[in-house]
Amino acid sequence: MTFAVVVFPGSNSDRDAAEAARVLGERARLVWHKDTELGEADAVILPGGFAHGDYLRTGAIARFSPIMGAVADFAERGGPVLGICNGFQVLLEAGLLPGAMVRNRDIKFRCEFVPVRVDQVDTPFTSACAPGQVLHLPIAHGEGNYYAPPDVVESLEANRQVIFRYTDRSGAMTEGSNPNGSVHAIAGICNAARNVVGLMPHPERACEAPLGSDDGRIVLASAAEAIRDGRFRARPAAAASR
Amino acid sequence: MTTIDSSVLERHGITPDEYQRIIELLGREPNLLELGLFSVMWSEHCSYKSSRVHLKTLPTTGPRVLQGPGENAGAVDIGEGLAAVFKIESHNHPSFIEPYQGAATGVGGIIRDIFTMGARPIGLLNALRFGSLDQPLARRIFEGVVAGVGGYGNSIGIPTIGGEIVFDDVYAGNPLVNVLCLGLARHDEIIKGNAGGEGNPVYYVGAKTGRDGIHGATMASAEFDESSAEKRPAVQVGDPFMEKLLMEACLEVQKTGALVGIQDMGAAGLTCATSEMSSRGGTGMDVDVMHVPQRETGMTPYETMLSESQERMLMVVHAGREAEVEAIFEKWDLHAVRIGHVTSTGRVRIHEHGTLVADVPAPALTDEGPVYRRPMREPAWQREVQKLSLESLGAPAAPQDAMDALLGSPIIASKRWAYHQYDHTVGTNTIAQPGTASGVVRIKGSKRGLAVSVDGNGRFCYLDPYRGAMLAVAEAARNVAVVGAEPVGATNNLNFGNPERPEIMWQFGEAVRGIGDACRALEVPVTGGNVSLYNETEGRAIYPTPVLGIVGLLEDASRTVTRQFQSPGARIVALGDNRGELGGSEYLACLHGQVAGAPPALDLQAERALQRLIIALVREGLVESAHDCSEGGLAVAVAECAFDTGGIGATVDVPAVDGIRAGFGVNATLFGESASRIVVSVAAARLDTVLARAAKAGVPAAAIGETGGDRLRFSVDGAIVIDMALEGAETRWATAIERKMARAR
Amino acid sequence: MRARVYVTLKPSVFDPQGRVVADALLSLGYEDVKDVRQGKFFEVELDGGDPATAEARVTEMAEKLLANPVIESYRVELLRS
Amino acid sequence: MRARVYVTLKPSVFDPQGRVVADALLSLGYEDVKDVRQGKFFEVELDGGDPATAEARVTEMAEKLLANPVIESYRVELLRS
Ligand SMILES: Nc1ncnc2c1ncn2[C@@H]1O[C@H](COP(=O)(O)OP(=O)(O)O)[C@@H](O)[C@H]1O
Ligand SMILES: [Mg+2]
Repeated sequence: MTFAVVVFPGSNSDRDAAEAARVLGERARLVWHKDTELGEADAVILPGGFAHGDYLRTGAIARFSPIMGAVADFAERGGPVLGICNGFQVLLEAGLLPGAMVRNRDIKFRCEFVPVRVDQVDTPFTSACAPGQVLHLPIAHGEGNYYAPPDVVESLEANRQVIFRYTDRSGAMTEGSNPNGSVHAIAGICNAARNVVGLMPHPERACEAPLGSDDGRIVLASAAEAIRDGRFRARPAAAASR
Repeated sequence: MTTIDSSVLERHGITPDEYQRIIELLGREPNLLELGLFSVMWSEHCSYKSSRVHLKTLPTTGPRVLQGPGENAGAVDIGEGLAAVFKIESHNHPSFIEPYQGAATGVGGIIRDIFTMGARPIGLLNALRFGSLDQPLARRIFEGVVAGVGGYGNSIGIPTIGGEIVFDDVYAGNPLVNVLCLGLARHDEIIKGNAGGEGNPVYYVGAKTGRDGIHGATMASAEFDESSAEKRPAVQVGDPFMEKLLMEACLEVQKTGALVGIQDMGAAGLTCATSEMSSRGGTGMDVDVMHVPQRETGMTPYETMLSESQERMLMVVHAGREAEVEAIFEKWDLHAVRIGHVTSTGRVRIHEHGTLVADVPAPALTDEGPVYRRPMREPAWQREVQKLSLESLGAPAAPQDAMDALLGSPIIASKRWAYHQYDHTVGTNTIAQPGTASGVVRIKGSKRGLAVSVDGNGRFCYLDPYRGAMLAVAEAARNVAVVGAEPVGATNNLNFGNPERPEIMWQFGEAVRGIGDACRALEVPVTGGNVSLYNETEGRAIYPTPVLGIVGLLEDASRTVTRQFQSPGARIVALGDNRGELGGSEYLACLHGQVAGAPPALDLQAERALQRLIIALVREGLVESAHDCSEGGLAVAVAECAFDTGGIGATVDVPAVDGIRAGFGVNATLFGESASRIVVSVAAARLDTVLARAAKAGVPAAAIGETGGDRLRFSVDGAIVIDMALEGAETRWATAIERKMARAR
Repeated sequence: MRARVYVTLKPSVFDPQGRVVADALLSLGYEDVKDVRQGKFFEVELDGGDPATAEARVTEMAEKLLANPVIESYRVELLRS
Repeated sequence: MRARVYVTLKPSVFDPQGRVVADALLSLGYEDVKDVRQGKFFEVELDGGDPATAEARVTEMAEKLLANPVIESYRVELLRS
């Protein structure tokens, strides 16, 4: 299967995501943000980085990139879309996922491996996980403090849209296990249709043991499996949709 | 038209003798613009006029050297047609006046030097020096510098994989920010800063040119209007996004083969780039400032040529391939503009709307500048500070108290407060977590890897610059050796005071001599470096601080170790000789408030044997962990091996070093900083093999204890002198800096 | 024409930057500091001189790009220049 | 008392953020945008009600912490609250 990895100006984990797919034995294509078509793609990844320098707000300018129309359309048709770190921020700004990011609680950029608990397994990117499984994944962000108004957070919880949470190694949420101040220790969420997932930690940087962890493999592997057995596939573009 | 009188010369930092030389080289008096070109190119920063005679003595050749000093960065062969490209650069003064931007633009500058060579940057390291964290100003500078280093590197997507940080009051008014960048290229992709081929077009790309960095003094000249005479800040705001675009676009263009040469415009901007590229190519350049993209209105040719705006590149393109090059830059939303062409005149000729406004032989600017053999004199206090009388120190500290104090000293404590602000995971090559070893990156598509370390000990160099510099080389090389990598190349950053003072110049000369001797003995060629002089405030110089960056080659990146003990029940082996040397040690500074004595002795042949041995032991999988002994000596080294292991303690018994006076025997044994020592842990079944290998290599080795338990226990000659809970010790070490930085509330 | 767009986090959103600045001021001895909130502003220079059009256009820019309505509010101010 | 401190890069200092925002506005079709500069502001709430003292204190805070005079300039504004 093929992952389409969108390259925005300032993306810096685009090649990491493609490499991770390759490590898993899948194909990956880089798609330039000025393109208007995704081309061959079974799943789309919006990668980490600092699109447009993150100068205005993270993801704020990237959401206007020409490719984002095609990404929204792919998501609309049920195609699996994964936003990692900056990619998650782009999905929030684009309105494909609810909420917003503010600066980390202590305003510092933070990079380290942290435990991340998988709370829901009915998304294309967690379907191979065990519920409650704790993954050891790196974070690397200055603005990963997830915020949404209380009613939105409530509905995310009610609809089981919180997919990943920061916890300790045993999977417990503690005072010290939240690295950035995110509400409800949210590390990743999905949309109502469950095919669009965004998370701040970097599974694509944790796909080989020498890098510190290979726990991230299961995220892309889930998608590959889910797509192969047809559980999550984009519906064909309806010619009549316009 | 301004006449060039003595006050104009003074403002340009040109001496009357230098001015005579300019007249000889030109065969006439220069105009003001030409004087400006000479003033920046003949500045200490660009011409190395005080340091050149010394730097010439460094060993710069070797079978692996692909590019020695003189280009934008050095390059060494690492096999399989690959090259490691690396260099270190300082941004000390800007980081003092604006810590975040000063540090950020320093990172930006060194990254450009690497991708200019056609290499993709794959790692950053930084060596930092600040005043004591007890001072609010030092805390603020530290906080800003770390944020700036991270802010630039993280954004552009180059992992920061290592570094070192030292706190000492001598750096309070003069912090040091030295940044090393490592890149990777295929041999045939390496491209130089050469302007070849008469008629080839010269292109400018990147940020627009503003009036940045033009020295206030030169600006005050009557030639310029009121507005330009406004004092310009010497610090600029970094634009990592622009640099990221430039980097990707340049790497893409370089692959096409359409480039003849490329150079970044850093210090001395367009002047430096045009003259150096011409000189190297044995050619000349005609450019017209009218074509240079300008950010501000009404800029004079003088300002345009001397601007130091960041994130700009100059390229020479093969005639006929312009469209290809332009298209790639357009793709990245950058507009490459043609500002002139290569000539065979050997001269840099600057035009303004077609009118010739400056005409100078390129080599006059680059190679024929003044060279000074400045007077050197050993400081009168030098011998004095080398005397250490243990008797005068009072009672030795209780070893357990000393251990506690050392683990909590910011110099020894974990630097995680800083490196957690640096992205070390981007690029998916980093295979040693920060804080556990040298920076180690794998090379995708190859079994190989690279290890890099930056080290320097200003205290040792203050006490003895020759030996201190040798110790810095030895430590940096040892740090790459302990992960199993063979040192293959060195770069260095020489941070000193005012070279016009004979005492400082003596320190400089001694340090360079030390680097040269050590690099020759260890067979590590120096492929480049950087000199930062005039590091002083109010006449008080910093410690002479040479920082060595050494790159090591791992033939098999899967065979490497970190400092951490891997299992309980392993044997702890000390390699090298413990001589209990306390001179210049952190123990003396931290517990007795003394910076005195002779720095540890260094036997370069013993060092070399030790490094060979450890590389072999790691490659053959004979050791489970390896860590070099530096600040805090053996006891601190063993403790560091136990930290970050999830609770594997250690029990150690060592013989007391003989002949230490005044009751300091135990502390000298535990905390002395004798060089050329490594602590390894070895599976019990392999102990005999390891000891036999050491004996064969002529390296002293002794089994001194065992890993395991939840305590750190040290005995000297069988008597327990330290016995502490690992967890408490680790917390103290891990959070010391954080606690200093936590704001009162 | 010149206009300024002031963007602030909504009062209901925790402002980490303001908090860090407040803490720093307290530790510098400014004990009378009760709270700090940090905001940003954009000074936009436009071609064309009609104030009403300018204000409308800048408001549109703020809505579309300069502020994120989930967490931020904004205010547009026209400058005489 | 409440006061605002506005901090901007000095006019001679290049503002990369402003340039990127300007580029974004241009590419969204706002072709009349000539330039954008970005600044920040701090809203400081103080105990105690004397305007003159408050202004002096906030100015001191700006000098000491909120702005770096090397590259930035600042302006203090007292708010009635
Ligand atoms: N400024 C820094 N940036 C990144 N890593 C750092 C920095 N300072 C220290 N470190 C890391 O912390 C560890 C310990 O540093 P140091 O005390 O200098 O070690 P050593 O004595 O082995 O040279 C090393 O792994 C080093 O890379
Ligand atoms: Mg060190």
